[in-house]
Amino acid sequence: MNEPSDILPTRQSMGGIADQLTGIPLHFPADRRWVIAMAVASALLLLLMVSVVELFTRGVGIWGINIPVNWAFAIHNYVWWLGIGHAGTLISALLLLTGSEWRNSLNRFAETMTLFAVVCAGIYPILHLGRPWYVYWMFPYPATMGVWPQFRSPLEWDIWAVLTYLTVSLAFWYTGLIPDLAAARDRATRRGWQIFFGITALGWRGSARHWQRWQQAYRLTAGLAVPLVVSVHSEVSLLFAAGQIPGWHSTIFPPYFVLGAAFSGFAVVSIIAVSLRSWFGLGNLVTDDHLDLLGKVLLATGLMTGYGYVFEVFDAVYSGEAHEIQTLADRFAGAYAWTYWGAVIFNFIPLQALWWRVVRRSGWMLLLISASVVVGMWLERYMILVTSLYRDFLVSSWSHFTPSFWDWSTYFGTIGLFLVPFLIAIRLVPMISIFETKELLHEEKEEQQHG
Amino acid sequence: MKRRTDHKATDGRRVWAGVEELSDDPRFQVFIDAEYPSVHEFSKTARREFLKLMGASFALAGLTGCEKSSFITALPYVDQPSGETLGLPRYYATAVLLDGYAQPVIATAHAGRPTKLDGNPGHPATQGRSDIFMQSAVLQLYDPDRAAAPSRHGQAVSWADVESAIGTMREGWRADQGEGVRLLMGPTTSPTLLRQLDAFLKQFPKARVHVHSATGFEARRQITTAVYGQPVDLHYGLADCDVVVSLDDDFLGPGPDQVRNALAWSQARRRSSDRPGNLLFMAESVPTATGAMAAHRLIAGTRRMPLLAEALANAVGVAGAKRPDVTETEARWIARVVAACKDRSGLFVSGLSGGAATALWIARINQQLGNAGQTLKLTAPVAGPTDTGTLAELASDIDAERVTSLLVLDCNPAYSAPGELNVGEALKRARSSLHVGLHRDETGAQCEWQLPLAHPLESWSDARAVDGTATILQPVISPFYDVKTAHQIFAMLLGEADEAPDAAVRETWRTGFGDTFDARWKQALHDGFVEGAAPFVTASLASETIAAPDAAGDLDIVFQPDPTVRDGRFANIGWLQELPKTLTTVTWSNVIAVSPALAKRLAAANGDHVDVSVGERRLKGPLWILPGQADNTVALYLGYGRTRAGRVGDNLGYDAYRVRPAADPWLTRGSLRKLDSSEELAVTQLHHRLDGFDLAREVSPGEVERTKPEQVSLYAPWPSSRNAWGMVIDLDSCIGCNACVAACTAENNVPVVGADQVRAGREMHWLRIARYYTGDIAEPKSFFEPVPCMHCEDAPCEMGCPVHATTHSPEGVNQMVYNRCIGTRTCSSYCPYKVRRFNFYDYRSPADSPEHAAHNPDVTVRARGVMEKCTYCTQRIEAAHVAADKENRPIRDGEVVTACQQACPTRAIVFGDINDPNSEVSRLKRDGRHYVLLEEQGTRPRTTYLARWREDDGESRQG
Amino acid sequence: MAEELYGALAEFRSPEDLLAATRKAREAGYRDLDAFTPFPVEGLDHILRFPRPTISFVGLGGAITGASTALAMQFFTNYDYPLNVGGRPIYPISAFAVVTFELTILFSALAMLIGMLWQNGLPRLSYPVFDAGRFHRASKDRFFLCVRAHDAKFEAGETLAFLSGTGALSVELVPG
Amino acid sequence: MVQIFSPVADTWLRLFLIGGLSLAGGSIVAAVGFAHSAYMTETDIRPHQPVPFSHRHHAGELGIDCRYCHSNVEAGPRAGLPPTETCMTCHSQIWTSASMLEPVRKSLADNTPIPWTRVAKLPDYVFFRHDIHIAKGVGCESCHGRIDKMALTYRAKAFTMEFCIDCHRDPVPHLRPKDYITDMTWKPPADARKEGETIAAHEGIRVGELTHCYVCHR
Repeated sequence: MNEPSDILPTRQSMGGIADQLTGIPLHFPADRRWVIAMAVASALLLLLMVSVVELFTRGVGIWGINIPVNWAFAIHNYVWWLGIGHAGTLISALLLLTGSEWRNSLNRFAETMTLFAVVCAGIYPILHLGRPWYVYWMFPYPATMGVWPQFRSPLEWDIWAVLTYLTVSLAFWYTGLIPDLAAARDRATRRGWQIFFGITALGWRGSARHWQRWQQAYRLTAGLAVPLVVSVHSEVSLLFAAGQIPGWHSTIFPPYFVLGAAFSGFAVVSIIAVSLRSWFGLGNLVTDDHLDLLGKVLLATGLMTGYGYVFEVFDAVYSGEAHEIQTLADRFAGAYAWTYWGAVIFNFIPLQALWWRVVRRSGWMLLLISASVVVGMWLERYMILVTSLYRDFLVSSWSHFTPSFWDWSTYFGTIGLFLVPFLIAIRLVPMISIFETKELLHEEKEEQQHG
Repeated sequence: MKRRTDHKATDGRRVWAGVEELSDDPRFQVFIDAEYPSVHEFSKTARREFLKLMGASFALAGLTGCEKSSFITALPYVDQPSGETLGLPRYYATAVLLDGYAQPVIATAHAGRPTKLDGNPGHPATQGRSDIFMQSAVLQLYDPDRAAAPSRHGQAVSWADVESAIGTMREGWRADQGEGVRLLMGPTTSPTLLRQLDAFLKQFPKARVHVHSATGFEARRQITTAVYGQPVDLHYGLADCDVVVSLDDDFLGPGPDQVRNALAWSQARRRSSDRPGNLLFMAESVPTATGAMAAHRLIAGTRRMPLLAEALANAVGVAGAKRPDVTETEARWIARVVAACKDRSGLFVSGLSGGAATALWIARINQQLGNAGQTLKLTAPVAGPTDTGTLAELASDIDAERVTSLLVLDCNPAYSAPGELNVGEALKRARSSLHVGLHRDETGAQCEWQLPLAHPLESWSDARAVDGTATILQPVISPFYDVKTAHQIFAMLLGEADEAPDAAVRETWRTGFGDTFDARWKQALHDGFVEGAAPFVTASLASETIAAPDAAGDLDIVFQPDPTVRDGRFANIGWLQELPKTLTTVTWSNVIAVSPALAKRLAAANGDHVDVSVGERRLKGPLWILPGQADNTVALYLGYGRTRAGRVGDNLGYDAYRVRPAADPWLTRGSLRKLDSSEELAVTQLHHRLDGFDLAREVSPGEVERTKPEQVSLYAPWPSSRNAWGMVIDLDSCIGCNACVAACTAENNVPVVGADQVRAGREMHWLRIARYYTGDIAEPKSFFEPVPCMHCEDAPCEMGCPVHATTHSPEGVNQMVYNRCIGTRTCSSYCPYKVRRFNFYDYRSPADSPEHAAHNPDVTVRARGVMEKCTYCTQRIEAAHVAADKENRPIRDGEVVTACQQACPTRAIVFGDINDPNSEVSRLKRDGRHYVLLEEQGTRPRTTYLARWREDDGESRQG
Repeated sequence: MAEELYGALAEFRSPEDLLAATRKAREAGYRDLDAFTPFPVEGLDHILRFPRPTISFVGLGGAITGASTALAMQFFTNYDYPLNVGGRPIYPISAFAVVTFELTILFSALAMLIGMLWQNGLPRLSYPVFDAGRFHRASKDRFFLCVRAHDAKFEAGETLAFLSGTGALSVELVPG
Repeated sequence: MVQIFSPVADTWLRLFLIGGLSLAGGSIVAAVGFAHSAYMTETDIRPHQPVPFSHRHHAGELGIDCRYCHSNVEAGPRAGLPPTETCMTCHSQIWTSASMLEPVRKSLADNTPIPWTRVAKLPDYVFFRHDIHIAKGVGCESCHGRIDKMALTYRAKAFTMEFCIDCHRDPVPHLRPKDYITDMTWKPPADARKEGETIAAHEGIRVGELTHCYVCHR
């Protein structure tokens, strides 16, 4: 049957969107680029595996850590990855609740990004253990020892928070995906795809009753996800703030971490949005307006993060505590001042270009600025970890930290761990929410008709 | 201390008795074989093979962590020795040796293997205190690089071969009365050895004895001979002095006298609770522990010492002393000294580098002040032999081919002789040479024969402590190498029949003990010493003034024994290598120390290589900037650059002997040039400047507070047990000697991790001595602050652990459970004191290492990936609990003694029950100098400190 | 054949057409109605008189379960083996808050997802409407109204005719 | 037409889901159960011994006191296996030529220990002391079970931390009068707690302080 295109007031049709988006997994359009990307990502993943084998064979001594800097790359990258992950949930959940429908073009891959970023983050607390094979001791189970986990520990909170976050993110992602999987199932022609999408769609048939319950569940989960995001990264900040180490022991830490997390996360979302848009020709769905909005959000969260920097200085000076001031001075001018100033420069200097609309609407500019923010936030986490630990209270325990080869290899390896499943996911599931885009399109057309 | 005597009192078992009934018993060997297979195999199987496998002193092997099945074989005795209580240690009183002097010890032996040495509390000279060398001797015993069998030209031979070769030699010697026989030995205090030496010289009257010591035996003899007309030993009565003035004499520094001096000095120091009990003046060119403790430290080049001595003599009114030209600073210092000495007992002492000129002025001052015989006593030299030749003479004799047989007894001239003598080459030219020593070292390798010497802990011998009190050394373990004692070898030289290993010693003492020999012998073995110090003598001073050497010159080179490996003899002991050197915290290497100003002129930083040349001879080593060093002085430390010390001690640092002149072994001139290369030294503390923090506190006599507010907490207090353990460390007494660290290492199976790991910041010492300085870097004030776990009542670390691996005991001990630890390291991140240590790698040695015999079986050997830290020696606490609980009584004050406390030569560390208001630790917690480290953090530590006295001028204190 | 029928299916081009048709069907007395749409159509549930879904109560139940599980777990473990941890109280409510909060959310979210699927009878891979010839467009761009065969007023031919009359693009009978 | 699956597929899917969930849950339960099992705690093994020594015969039928052979039990941390000499005090008189006892005679003749297999072994990180338990009224039987009924010795109680800690938490009902320490047949009286409290008070047992970590680990 011919498409009744005359009755659609806008350029594109619902059917066109469905075909376009389900077509990405079903008839993958960018094979060569994907293979190259996958090869690079797999190489990185292999590097991670080698690093982990080395790590488990010899011990965490292969890293550059010591006493006092006994947390460095592992925790630093954990925080960094988890922070990146937060944007996905924030975009989906917060914007869904506030009815910001522009999110519809971004939420799916943002959520997918979240999942794999959280996985990357999640392996670090296990890797960094001296005896990772006993990680299950962190869970309460009736052991023959009769000993339980210690629930006053921020690390114990952390394992619950991250697992909850991973599970709820997965649930939320999947709930939103079900109708799209059904759409893909109905477009699929090959038996294999039909069975894959058929099972994963759980037999979704778009029944009005189902939609009604689904909507309630989806919105309520979103409502839960927002405080969850805030709580998770607040909790992560408590890993540091609960200790007494100067530079950590501050009440600004929870909001500072949450905003920093959102900031770095939105930067990664921007990177992915720009990349996927050019890769799969999704300019019709991820429009310049979307980039514009992303730029604004980035700018806003960036400025809020900047406030955290300012407040940290205020906090230290206001406290008048000699060790706090010493740590602050050390951040400004000590051995690791490059991390502090690097963080300030990468995070906030290019960011200022986003005050201009033309920059926000340029994919390339946004990509570069976002990359700068990602680097800047990485340096910030480095700064928070290392500058606080390497010189704490007692002068006699002051030391230094230099990352080793294995520090770097593990870190770059996790980028592979992120990219490989992400690249696979691109081929398996629709990367932009089909039904929500259609819904939006329909509403826009309504408005055009009536307005 | 009390712990020991209680054992004796309560179980009525034989303690401190000889092991001969065990060691000679084949069944004991069966037991050893079964319990400690490695020790057994070690002596019988190819040694080299498995030595290759193991990682040296790093290699303190572990208990197997996780067995697959718990059904393992158990081997009981065939016939259990009486008095053995399975699982409980036995204690033996004996001694180990330092520079020939006895260091009296109580050896703890678990199932026949010594694991820990502590000072002998009954001994008059050391009163149970120890130093790093005493603590580490037990590791030397298990050194896998020790010579295990006699060898000739490096080929293993049997003792029968040795015996027949010596027999042949003896025939030659008999023919010419020993013409051409030379004996080279280190100083010894052993009555038996000296007796045997006399007998030898009687048999072969033309044989000659030469003495070689790199640590000043000859210099001391020369100086006292010049000053007093005869060789004497000086004994300082520090306990009775109000003022001590030292010219370059590091009397609190490492050496045989350290424990005795430190004990007496600190005792005087604590005479009063509201002001320092004595006042210490120090003039020195290179910073030392004594200088760090001085109230008034004068930086003066070593060559100025005679001048200063004369100026002091002039100032106190010694006849004949002119008023030399001194600088304004020096004059001020002298004026302070004189003011302080007014109406008070002041003792003046001088070191070796000042030479006889200084010593004579100092002796005259002491005479003038009436110290002689009071706070300064003389004895005939405790160490012998007397009437000996020097090493230089021996070298020239060899050159002149006057030496046919050379016997080197327990010294290492090929390494530690001044380089210009070229002793190594000379040794090769001797027709037949015989080296007797623990190792086949540099000298042993050059000699025809190498005869392995038994370690003091496996020997029957005797020796005297610095005060002359003799100790009969008894073996604590039967030798597990094919070794003999010096006495057995001497018996061979004397042509005596091979007798029991204790025969020679018994014979010596049979004369001394007379009729009551059996009883007194038993008593001596039990007590660990024979009552009776060396008698005091008097001597008149030389009347002629000794000319001081020329004071002019640009760059002085000063030689000092290394603070931890001394003359190099201890180079293969991992524990000592890893001890941070007293002022620099450098490990695993020596440094070339210069003043900040000199370093600035050279544009050199720590670790930069410099070239030191003395005459034609030169060496290359890493530079270290030592705040407070005299500008024109370069300090070289002996003991490194060894090539045949063993796997631990080889090829570390530079060899200072290479440039050491034979004529002036302590002070010479030279030049310094910066090289382009540098190295990263393994340092445990990177920053020493206190930067305005009040971490190591000072308090003026007027400032002491009597009452302190209780540390508050927001949390409701947890109920305490009957005992609440706490510790107080007196910064005013701590001389930074590291004895506590060494004792802790030995007691708690602390692993040695090696230079690379130290460089990475991963040293494992549970207790570190923080070194701080304040003030001008050129003229700093130094502090030592031991920092063990604080055992905080509101411990941040415990809160961080997700698996309950570190918790609090009702007695207030911050507990660390290794087997529960998963290694999140949160505890260390949260610890404000950074006292926790982490096993980043598996620091345990392979299971087949013989050194695991040195392990304390009451302490877990930690595996990879777990955190560890000071436990307040919980194994000792729990042992005391069991002992007390079995008797249904509370633990007595002083019944639990931590290893660090037990070792401390100044009694700066006090541990005990703070619930008992009468305990010593409670008393000190009420002291006016008491303070809490980082009190504002609210952690409520159980380990607290007594501030150091801030000392004003003598005048102002009097006013 | 008739008794094995699932219902009659009518295809519409837009949500508005579907809403109009549904309204007509209600007015015509059909009660057992369902619609299949590519996205949730606003107002449809109102016209179809669906009761308010109870997912929120399921979520609340999950939340309460989660919170009490977390609290019970933390209280019990500290009761079972009370240890002095850094001088802190044995039952530090503030320290328990984090895990309690996380489990509240975890249980609630999972309960809602499972509850939603359960109430919707999912997963249900094989379902009669999938047999309809044009049903694949229900997930693309067409809006379907279904009159179930169980409806009292259902009569195959008549119902099909009625649905055609509401402006459906196509109508068909779906076998049961 | 998008009917991909037949109705049977739903049955399979449900079975699969239920199966998967039960498998996951079941394996956790099984793992915990396995850790407590006799296999893991090694209470089901009578290890092979060089001499088939029967505690039932010696301790039960002959009534030899535990301390006759395990003589170190009151003095030190370890109870100690008897030296060969102890065996031979009797067996030089009786059963002098029994082939079963050949290893014992050989041990004495060759002066080599008898390689017994340890039955009651704690991990290395547990610092257990026999003497204090004996001194405070814990009977042999409390941990080692009815040794007097064992022909071949086995581990009667699972030596898990739970086992130790249960008694350390509340030692009172497990205490017995001094005279009955080695008595295998001693049964706690009806008012075990009251009796125990008397003993605990008399022995000064630090009830409530026995569960902190350094009591056993260090």
